[in-house]
Amino acid sequence: MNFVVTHFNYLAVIVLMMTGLYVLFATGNLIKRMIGLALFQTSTALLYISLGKVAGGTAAIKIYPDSPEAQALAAQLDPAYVAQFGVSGVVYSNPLPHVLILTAIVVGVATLAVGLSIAVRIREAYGTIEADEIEAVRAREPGE
Amino acid sequence: MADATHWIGGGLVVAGTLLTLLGGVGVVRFPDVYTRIHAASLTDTGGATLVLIGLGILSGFTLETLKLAFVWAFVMLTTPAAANALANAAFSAGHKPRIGAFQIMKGESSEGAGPAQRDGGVAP
Amino acid sequence: MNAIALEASFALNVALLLMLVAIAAAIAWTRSLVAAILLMGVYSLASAVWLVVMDAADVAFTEAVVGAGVSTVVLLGATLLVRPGPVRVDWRRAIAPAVLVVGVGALLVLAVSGLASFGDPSSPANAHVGRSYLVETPNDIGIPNVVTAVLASYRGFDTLGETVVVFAAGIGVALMLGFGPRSSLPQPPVQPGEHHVVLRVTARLLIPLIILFAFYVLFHGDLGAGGGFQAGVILAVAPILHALVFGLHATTAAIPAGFVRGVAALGVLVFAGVGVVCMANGGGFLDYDRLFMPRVEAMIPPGLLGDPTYSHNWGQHFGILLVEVGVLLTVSSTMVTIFCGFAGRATHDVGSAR
Amino acid sequence: MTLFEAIYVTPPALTAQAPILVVAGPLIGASAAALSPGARTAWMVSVLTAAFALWMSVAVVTEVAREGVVDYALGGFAPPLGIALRIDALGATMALLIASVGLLGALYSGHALSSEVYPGKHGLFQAGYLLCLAGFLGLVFTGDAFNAFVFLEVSSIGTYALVAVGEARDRRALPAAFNYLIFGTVGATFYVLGVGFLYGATGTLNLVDMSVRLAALGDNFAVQAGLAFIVAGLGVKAAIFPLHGWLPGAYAGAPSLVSVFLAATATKSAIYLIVRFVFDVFPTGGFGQTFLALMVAPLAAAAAIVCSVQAIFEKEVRRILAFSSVAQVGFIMLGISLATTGGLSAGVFYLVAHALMKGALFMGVGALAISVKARTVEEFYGLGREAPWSAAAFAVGAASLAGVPLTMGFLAKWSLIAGALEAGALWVVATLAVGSLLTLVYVGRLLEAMFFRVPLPGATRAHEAPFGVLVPLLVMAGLSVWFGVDSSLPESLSRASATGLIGSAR
Repeated sequence: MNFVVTHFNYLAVIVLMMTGLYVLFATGNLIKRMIGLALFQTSTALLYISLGKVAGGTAAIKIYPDSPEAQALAAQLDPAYVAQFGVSGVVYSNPLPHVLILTAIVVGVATLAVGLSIAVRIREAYGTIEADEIEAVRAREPGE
Repeated sequence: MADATHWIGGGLVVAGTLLTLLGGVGVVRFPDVYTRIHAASLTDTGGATLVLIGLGILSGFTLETLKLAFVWAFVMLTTPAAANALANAAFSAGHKPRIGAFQIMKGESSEGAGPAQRDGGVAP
Repeated sequence: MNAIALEASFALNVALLLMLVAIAAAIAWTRSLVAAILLMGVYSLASAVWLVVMDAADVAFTEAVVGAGVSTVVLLGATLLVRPGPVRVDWRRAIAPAVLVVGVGALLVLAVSGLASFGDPSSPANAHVGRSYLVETPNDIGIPNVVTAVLASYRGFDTLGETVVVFAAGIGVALMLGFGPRSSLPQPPVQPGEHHVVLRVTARLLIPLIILFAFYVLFHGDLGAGGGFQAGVILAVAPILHALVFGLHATTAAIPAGFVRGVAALGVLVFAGVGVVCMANGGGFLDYDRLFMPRVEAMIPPGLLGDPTYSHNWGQHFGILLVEVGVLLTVSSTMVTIFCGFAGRATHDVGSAR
Repeated sequence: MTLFEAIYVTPPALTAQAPILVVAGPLIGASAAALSPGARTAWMVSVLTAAFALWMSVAVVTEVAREGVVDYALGGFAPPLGIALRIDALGATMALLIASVGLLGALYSGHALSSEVYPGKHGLFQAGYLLCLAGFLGLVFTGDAFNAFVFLEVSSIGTYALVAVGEARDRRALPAAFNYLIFGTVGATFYVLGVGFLYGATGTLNLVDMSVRLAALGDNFAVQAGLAFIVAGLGVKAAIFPLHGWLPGAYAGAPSLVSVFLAATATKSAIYLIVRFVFDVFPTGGFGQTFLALMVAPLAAAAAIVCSVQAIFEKEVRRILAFSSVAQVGFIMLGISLATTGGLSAGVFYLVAHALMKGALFMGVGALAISVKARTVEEFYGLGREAPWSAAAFAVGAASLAGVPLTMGFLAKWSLIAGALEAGALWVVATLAVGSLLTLVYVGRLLEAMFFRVPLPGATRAHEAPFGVLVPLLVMAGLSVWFGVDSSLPESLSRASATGLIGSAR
């Protein structure tokens, strides 16, 4: 198959990440920068999740193999495929990237909160949240 | 039988989604804050109700149905309250309605605009 | 390769990703800060839907709670405090970042060309450790939700670190912004929210329900999507709603700064304490199999949790539960700290009628 | 290592758990500090916790000296499934360094903090400090790529806030902290991206397992780009040349305790992680070392020259020291990128030496600034006579930085040049020579200002720093001299680190 189809998720996620990075660097507004940073981090998470998807899989929550739910899932798939990649009759997606991304999302919001609290203090100390205006104020201070 | 529930449930979900979409169009197209709030909140509760009933039919009568009922109760409780709070905030911020019977009021209460635009807020 | 369902889910995946790209472009495009923040919330919700399609139910839950909830609130709060004008756009500023982004993007495209195709069950990522967790969890841990098992037990140390990150963020915000209303701010003359009858009644109804739901999410984490982190954020919504409707003064009178900070520290102590207890019983740090001494473990009735299929490994069950409680305590009190930090900086009480 | 065994007898039950206690101890201590009611209690919690971490680090070092590598499986799960700590000689050296600086910093904070941080915030500040300590220690001990990210963020989020607290003295700390946060988070996210690619290619996060699978995998774009992202991301944290923009502002604006701790540990632990990936995870002589030699080494050389020149033209003392740090990171990376036993061990030795001297220098600046709010070089005129002990300790650190014989800095430069000659890299020798000459210029300017100038008219007279500040300062400066005379301990540790990473063959 063609690269763009088999790797479509990765390519789309790259576009998202780079949009975030662009927003981060192209603006001087501190809050918009934090938005760009959040976008960048969230999109990085999507890369991990794409890595962990298994075709025909389901969420990694144990299903009894003889339950109707498991049978409905297995009915859509080739029995040989289930036998090879399933765990006791059910194909699951990979749980590890999910765990990592849970941690990464939490780290992201922690960074966001600290960054914004610093931005608020900057507004109180300098009267602006535009990077170039802060720079101008700093340039007028002694010792620079 | 299974086919019938499939079609009825699916149809309700699609109808609810379309209703919500209509609400989205209303938010963009309506002239002032109050009508927009109206569009958003009415279609939100109505659309969500249809979608949830549809999902309930699709899932059959199980524990899921109870959970959906809880979700519905929550939506019915919060969306109108949020709309009320939003309208209240818009009114205290001095937004005036543009259409309907309020146009008469608009002429009367020019001094009653309240703390108009006191702190700019985040209003559009 | 298999049936129509696969292709249908792939089409949904593509549609949602394109939607995300469109939202991201709009975020980059818009000059209004508030619009960008709200679009960021929409982005989070849309990505939560995408995450469900990707079978990441737990992550979707967290993303909806954090990305669309906490992040949006914190961003809006900060925006309210700094009162910025529209974001200025300077084309000269945009050239260097654009070049950088194109360069990094090209490197990334090169990098993904070395990865296995999307959804491949035999790719290294899916075939090695990830699969081992699925196979081993019923024996090692004995709970249905493998994500919770990996999160709280196999990689419990990561989760301890995550809890500490949240704690650190709480410390950071408290260092920067303090907690609650500044003492210089006068008590509002009218009890705020006095005339918001609808809001007050709804809030009174909702706050107990929110707390109940938080505990449901906490205890349900073993069985389905949920866990300490999501529950913590939901629990924090209760005092935040209280502050929004009844005023920050009323809330900080009910839960003072010292109490909230203490609970945050207590959460970390509970988590690390479980690890230390396991150590004291002769195991390694966070080795829940040693949480109880064998004598104690023998006394637990096998049908305690109802389903006797999962009645082995009491140490793992209770270890995970205690650890999740620790996460809940730290996360909820940190979220309250963050909210009160931002809200306390406002020049008027957030709850007062506007 | 018999020295330690003679001094300490650690109970065997504790020794077995020492690796995790090094990390978990400060985490628990941080919660206790946040709970403690007064500034005094918080300080005592901080000192006790840091002392405990140092005690346990020493236990780990003795264990590593005996066993070679110490493994500790967390949660009782075997490594590829569970997270494992893995401490080799380099990790143990780093832990010893970080814990020692941590303890000295905690002692120092007793008096130094009160002039820079509002008293009501001391409890939170000490909690943040201990979290940073725990983060750096966890970073050097963990054997798991993603766990390293978590600890990187534990330390970083603490640091951002601690730097910003410096606004009480100088409001420029705020934009500096914000900058640091942006750059640091982008760096950490790049690291996560890189780890994601390595995970996608190998299916594991455990570093040992990863190295086995990478060796079997051969060259692959995902793996190579993954390493590039990891090095670039960590390069931001390590302040490798074009990515160092956040550092001068952050070091200049932060409270002096934070400057001390950051200068001595933050960039160093990021360098540690780069070394871990390039030499341990990636196959020996493979892409990792090529990447280091072709991409990082030229940048490091540029840093050694350019940033030294910037330091010469800088007016503020703290910023001079900060630019000097970037230049010295260049020296360290040059040694490491030689990829020989000699070069690597010289790099590690230099790293330890630089941590100790920069620690002493920033502590000295902080001690002098307690009585006078001196910031620029002119405001430092004549302080040598008014506060002789602090100034002497500062001078020792400066001498070590310049590479005066009988200091650790001299031995560090010497072994670096010897390593470069041994590897036949003459351009490295030339860069080192030029860089050292430039270092002499700005160090000379600082010392001249302090000892051979009269105070500016109208300047307030300085006083000697209080006893509680002087002791850790003098100990820190004394270590630079002690190891300059008897370098057997750092020498053996850095040699063991290098041989542990690439074997003694080359």
